[in-house]
Amino acid sequence: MQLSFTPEQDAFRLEVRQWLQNHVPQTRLPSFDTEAGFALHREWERTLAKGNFGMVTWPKDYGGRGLNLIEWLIFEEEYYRAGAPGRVNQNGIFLLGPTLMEFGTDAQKARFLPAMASGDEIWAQAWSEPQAGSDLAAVATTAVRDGDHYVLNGHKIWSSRAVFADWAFVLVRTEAGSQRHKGLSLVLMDLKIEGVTVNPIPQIDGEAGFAEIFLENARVPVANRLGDEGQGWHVCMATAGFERGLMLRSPARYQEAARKLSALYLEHQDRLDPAIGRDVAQAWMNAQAYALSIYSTACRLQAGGSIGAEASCNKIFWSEMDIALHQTALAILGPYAELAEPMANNHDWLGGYLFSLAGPIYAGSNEIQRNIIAERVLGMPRG
Amino acid sequence: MQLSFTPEQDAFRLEVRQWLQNHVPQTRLPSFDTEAGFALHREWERTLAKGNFGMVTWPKDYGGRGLNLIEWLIFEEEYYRAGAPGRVNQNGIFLLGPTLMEFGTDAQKARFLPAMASGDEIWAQAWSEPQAGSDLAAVATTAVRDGDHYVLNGHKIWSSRAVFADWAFVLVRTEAGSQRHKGLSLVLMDLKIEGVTVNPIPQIDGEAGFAEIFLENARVPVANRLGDEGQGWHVCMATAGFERGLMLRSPARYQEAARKLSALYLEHQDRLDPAIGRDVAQAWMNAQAYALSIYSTACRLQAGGSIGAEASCNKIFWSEMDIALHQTALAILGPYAELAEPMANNHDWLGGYLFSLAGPIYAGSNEIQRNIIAERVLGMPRG
Amino acid sequence: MDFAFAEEQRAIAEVVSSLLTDQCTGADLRRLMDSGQTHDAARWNALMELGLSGILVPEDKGGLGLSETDFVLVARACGHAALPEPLVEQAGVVIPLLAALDHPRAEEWLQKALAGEAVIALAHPVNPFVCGAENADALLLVQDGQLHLVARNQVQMDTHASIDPFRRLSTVTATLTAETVVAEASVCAPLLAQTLERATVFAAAQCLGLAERSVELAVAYANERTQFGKPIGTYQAVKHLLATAQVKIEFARPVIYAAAAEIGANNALSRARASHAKLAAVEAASLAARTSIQVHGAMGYSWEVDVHFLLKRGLALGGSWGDETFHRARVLACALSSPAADSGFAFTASKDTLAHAA
Amino acid sequence: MDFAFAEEQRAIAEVVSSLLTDQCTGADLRRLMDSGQTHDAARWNALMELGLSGILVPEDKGGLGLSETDFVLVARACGHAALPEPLVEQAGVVIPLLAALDHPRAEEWLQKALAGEAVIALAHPVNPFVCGAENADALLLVQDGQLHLVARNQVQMDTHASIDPFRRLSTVTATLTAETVVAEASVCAPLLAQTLERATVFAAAQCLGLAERSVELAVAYANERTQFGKPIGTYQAVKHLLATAQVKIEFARPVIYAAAAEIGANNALSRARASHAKLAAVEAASLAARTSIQVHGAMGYSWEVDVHFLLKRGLALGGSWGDETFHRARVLACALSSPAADSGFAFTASKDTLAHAA
Repeated sequence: MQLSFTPEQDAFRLEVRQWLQNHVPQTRLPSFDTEAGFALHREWERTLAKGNFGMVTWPKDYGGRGLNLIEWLIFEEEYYRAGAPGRVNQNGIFLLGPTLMEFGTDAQKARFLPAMASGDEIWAQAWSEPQAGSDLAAVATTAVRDGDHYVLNGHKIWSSRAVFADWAFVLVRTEAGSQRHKGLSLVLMDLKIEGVTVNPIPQIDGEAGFAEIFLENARVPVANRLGDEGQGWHVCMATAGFERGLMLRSPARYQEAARKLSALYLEHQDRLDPAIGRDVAQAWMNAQAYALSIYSTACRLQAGGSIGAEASCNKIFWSEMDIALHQTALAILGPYAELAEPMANNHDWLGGYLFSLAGPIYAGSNEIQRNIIAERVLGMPRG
Repeated sequence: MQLSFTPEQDAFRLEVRQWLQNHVPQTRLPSFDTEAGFALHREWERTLAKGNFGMVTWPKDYGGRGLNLIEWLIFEEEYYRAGAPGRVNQNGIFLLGPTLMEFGTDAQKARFLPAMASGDEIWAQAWSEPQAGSDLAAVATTAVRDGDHYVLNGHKIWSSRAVFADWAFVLVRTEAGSQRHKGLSLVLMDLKIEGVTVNPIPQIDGEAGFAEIFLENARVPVANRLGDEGQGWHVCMATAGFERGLMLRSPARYQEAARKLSALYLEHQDRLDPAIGRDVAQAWMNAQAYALSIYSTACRLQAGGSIGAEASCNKIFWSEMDIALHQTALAILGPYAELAEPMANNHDWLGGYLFSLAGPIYAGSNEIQRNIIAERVLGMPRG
Repeated sequence: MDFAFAEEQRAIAEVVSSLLTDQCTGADLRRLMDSGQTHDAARWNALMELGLSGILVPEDKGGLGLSETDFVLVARACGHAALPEPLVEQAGVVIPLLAALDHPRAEEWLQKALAGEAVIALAHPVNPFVCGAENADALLLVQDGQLHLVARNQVQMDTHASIDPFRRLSTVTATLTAETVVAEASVCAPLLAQTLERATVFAAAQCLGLAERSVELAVAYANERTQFGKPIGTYQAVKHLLATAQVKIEFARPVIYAAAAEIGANNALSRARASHAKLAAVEAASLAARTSIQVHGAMGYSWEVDVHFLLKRGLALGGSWGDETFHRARVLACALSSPAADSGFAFTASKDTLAHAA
Repeated sequence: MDFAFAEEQRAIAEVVSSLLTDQCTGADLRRLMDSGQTHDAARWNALMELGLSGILVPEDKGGLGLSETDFVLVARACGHAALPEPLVEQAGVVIPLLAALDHPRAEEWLQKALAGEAVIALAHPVNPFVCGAENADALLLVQDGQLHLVARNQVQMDTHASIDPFRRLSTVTATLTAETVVAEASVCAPLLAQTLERATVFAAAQCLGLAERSVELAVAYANERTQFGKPIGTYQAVKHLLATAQVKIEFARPVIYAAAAEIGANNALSRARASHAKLAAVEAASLAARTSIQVHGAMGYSWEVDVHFLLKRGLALGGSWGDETFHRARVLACALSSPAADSGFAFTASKDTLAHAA
């Protein structure tokens, strides 16, 4: 056990820090769930790509930096410390990129990965349907073969980024009459083609982070199928593994939030119930514990281990920590908490709180995660 | 809505207060789960009976005072305020007494109620079995008719007070081969007869609050059956209604505990994390809320209402409040918390904590109570 | 000792509740939100026609001369509907304050307010912002301890959006003179204190309504929505989440009702009770809304269901009329004030009893 | 950066764990409890024969010269078994302190302790009681900042029972003179501080073992026990209770390991880490034990199952070596110390990096 960074790791940190100091926009960008904000975030993705800081975890062959996990954690720490913009490209970086590398043909990789890396094509996820939420195997959208194309019909919902994105990866039923996990395929679809209608769904914060997508005879080339026909469930689960596992939620965001919470508390301490100090200390501990756990897992993975059901523990922990941390911030703000726009110089605690409320729901609800922990970590019987 | 006491109620409070001032033992009695403590608590029951303060909620016809619910709450407030001993007769007062009055024959009432009221016969409950805990309908103890007697065979467990008690009310299967709720009967059994073996089960606090009872051809007169043959489940559920409802847990004990917690906090405040003040305030609020809720229910019942599934809310609330309150006390005591005997003048917070841990388990586990709330209060479907 | 509401008290709330069930549906709220307005004139007029504006005003001042207990169920009904218009603030908070002022200008505005012809906003010192100042016809402002009453056109305001689409938060400035005074400091202070108690209890009652509605919406959804082949309401995890929220509600409710009934006592216990009511109700509303969002899944995080209105109103009320710090301090002070005395009881026995026993 | 234990580190713990699986079963604990004793001589001798008493003692003083990271898994194993004998206190806390003293009498007792021939108890100022003083052969006492070492027969003690059947708590008095001094104040203070850090981390590690064992017992019971015709472990409510406890455990574990590895840094972050480790581990142990009791039903509330040993040990360790107030204050101080700097990170980058970037 050796809990310090190597000189090379320190040097990399310094490189990241200095590049970010020179490039991070001076003012906070508008939300990427607005049209203007989306364009500005796309620009930021292009800036990152030019500095080769866009897809840092991708292999060098695909235009990434090939960072190992510890280096990625260092990158993330510096990224959040610098207050850099959120990643509108997140679906590409963490979900579709790795999936393409694993399941894509050479032609698909050549066609899609460079534009994904450069920020020229931003990707949406289109899996859920009104009757297929937690129960994803209930997908009903059909893709019927017609020559070199699939003809898609159906109704996708809760599609993140889809309002302004260019492409989507869509889970469809390619085998007519197939049941549950069987007969599904994953296809890559241009969102601008005929037969595709994207309607924003206003979120709790008033922004259009989600969309529903209506597919009416939308024609997608068979060449855009990712993986074998009928293997869609398998490909999705691999992707979900990336999503639910280490990748989606880096610890740096929570450490940065806990640091800001400490600062907020210090600023208002005089007029506050001292009991709130306990919540601030707890937020600091939670962020530290999460970071240590992720560093620990990263070391294990680098040594050849694999991530299993304990990822469900991560999901529960960060989602609950995130809500508690923001509740503490709102308690500190008291009557100022309800302001739709934060007061001068303040972090957007309210927006963060509303965002945190989605945590227990998405990427596998916390109820499902608790079942997974009980059954796969603790070895309890299925119900 | 009129939240103050009548002059008659105030006068009754004064009468209780003065009687208790003159009669409550000066020193704390040893636990009634020890032999010596049991005897002393039985003496206290006799003292109460002499002052006609034993079975205050029983009708006057049965030797009680016929107090209405509000008067009972006043009595309880004074009782806890005076630091009077715990009621070793609790099974009789709240469970078997009311059940006897509802289901007993005149002969049974005449035989059992006076001795119960006087403290001369202390009662135990003998329902659970090793394979019938939360699932009480799985009772396997048999009672086979032989002339004027039932012959009992089986193994009862978690029988409270049974180690030193005189009599038990026992749930048995009187119909051979009957299933689940059917074919059960409730019988009143002398614990000193042949064929009855009572073994204490040490509790977490080291005392023998529970016993297991082995029945080997124990002969109980048919005349001691309570209710009709095969009606045992019905009688039990009525009894459980008393137990789970308003009766078992008077608010006064929590208000007294919260008051003592405030005093403990004041005593140690200087060296404590001020955040503990929040827990003290919460304990005070919980005790108040519980009392207000019980007063509210009592008023509704007196106006002819009935208590329903909301009793499950009470059970969850008091059991969780009790644990939290005692955890706060232990946090205040810090390194002194583990002392088996409390320091001079201190309340036995540790004993109270251990006792509180049984709260979520007995009288219907909190898991079962949550199902009841969801299904019967909120109208959600059965699983 | 009687903890029940009278038939008439329930009837008054039922009238309001019926009106809101008709005229304050989720669709109504969404239409108002889309319009960018915070108030609906038709609904406000309908509410005013119920004649409740003077419910807490003495009869000799033109009111109904009723008490807080008569209004608390109305406030709960307004919370249940997430009503945008300021019925609770006007009838429950500002109008009773106006009625307590002994000044001709106050009397003049009181009559307008009672008639539903004017809305008056109050800049209470406990709140850093005035809610609804934009829509007000006149404002009550405090300066150097004195209470001033000024018409809307005499004030400047800086207005911010709230996360609640039906609230606007203003900081208000005005040139205040001896002419604008309606109460001297010695009169003003106790009136503002009394007003704070009422506002606290009625905010709590609204939060109770919010919490109850959140659970109702979640239960309706859980009983209907199927996943893995059965309604999600059959899963124990979903049941237990909602049961836990329901327990919070059940143990906030009697505290709120007692706080309303005891408000006149104006002592440390009644103030602690009001604070307790608000803390418990805000917590119940927050937990119920979050639970409801969780039970609704992604749907709950969208504007498609009404829960977000409830969440936001609860959040706004949580910080208004004293935040957690403010109210917890009042509770702790009471809990620690005299733990050796009878203060541990829910209700104080009469002084005579205590005197006898001492 | 490497967060893994070395093969040998796991092997050492495995040896202890195997021995305890054999010789420290629930039946063994119950037998010892019934005897009224707190220590079992045969088990203690067997543990001493493993040769771990000097694990943290430098080689030139006769020890193994290993570090806290080499011992933390042993402490966890001792917690897992609820071991009555003071292996953690001796090898992890007192013997390293003795070894750091530069005094012939300390050296003499050190050699006895290393050989398993003596047990030394420490009256650390953070603890109001000395645990295990009755069974000690000598005691380390602090007076006026100086550290004294006295034989058992030179002290008077007043001993209290603990809720943990294997602990006795003593207050100790002795006539201390210049002859009994083994460290002057200037030397003593930093050594006591260092000892506190070790004791804190190893108490946390024991609590981790307690928590893990509590969950194991509950899972085994839930998978076997049937109610309403199926194992209670199939019920979602039971699963979720245990999953919640498991999450607490998973996020205490790396903190404890990091605290052991960083102990040598002896700075505000390492001290906050040790405090965090203890707070998190005590909370995990408490929740896991309570959950396990609840899953066991009435059985869990009896002495029939081993959970009560785990609950009581966790309760005792929670108040030892600094209680919640003590450790939370250290965490909060660190969290608030310099929130604008790099303190938010889990690990501090080297000073050079920071200097460059500044």
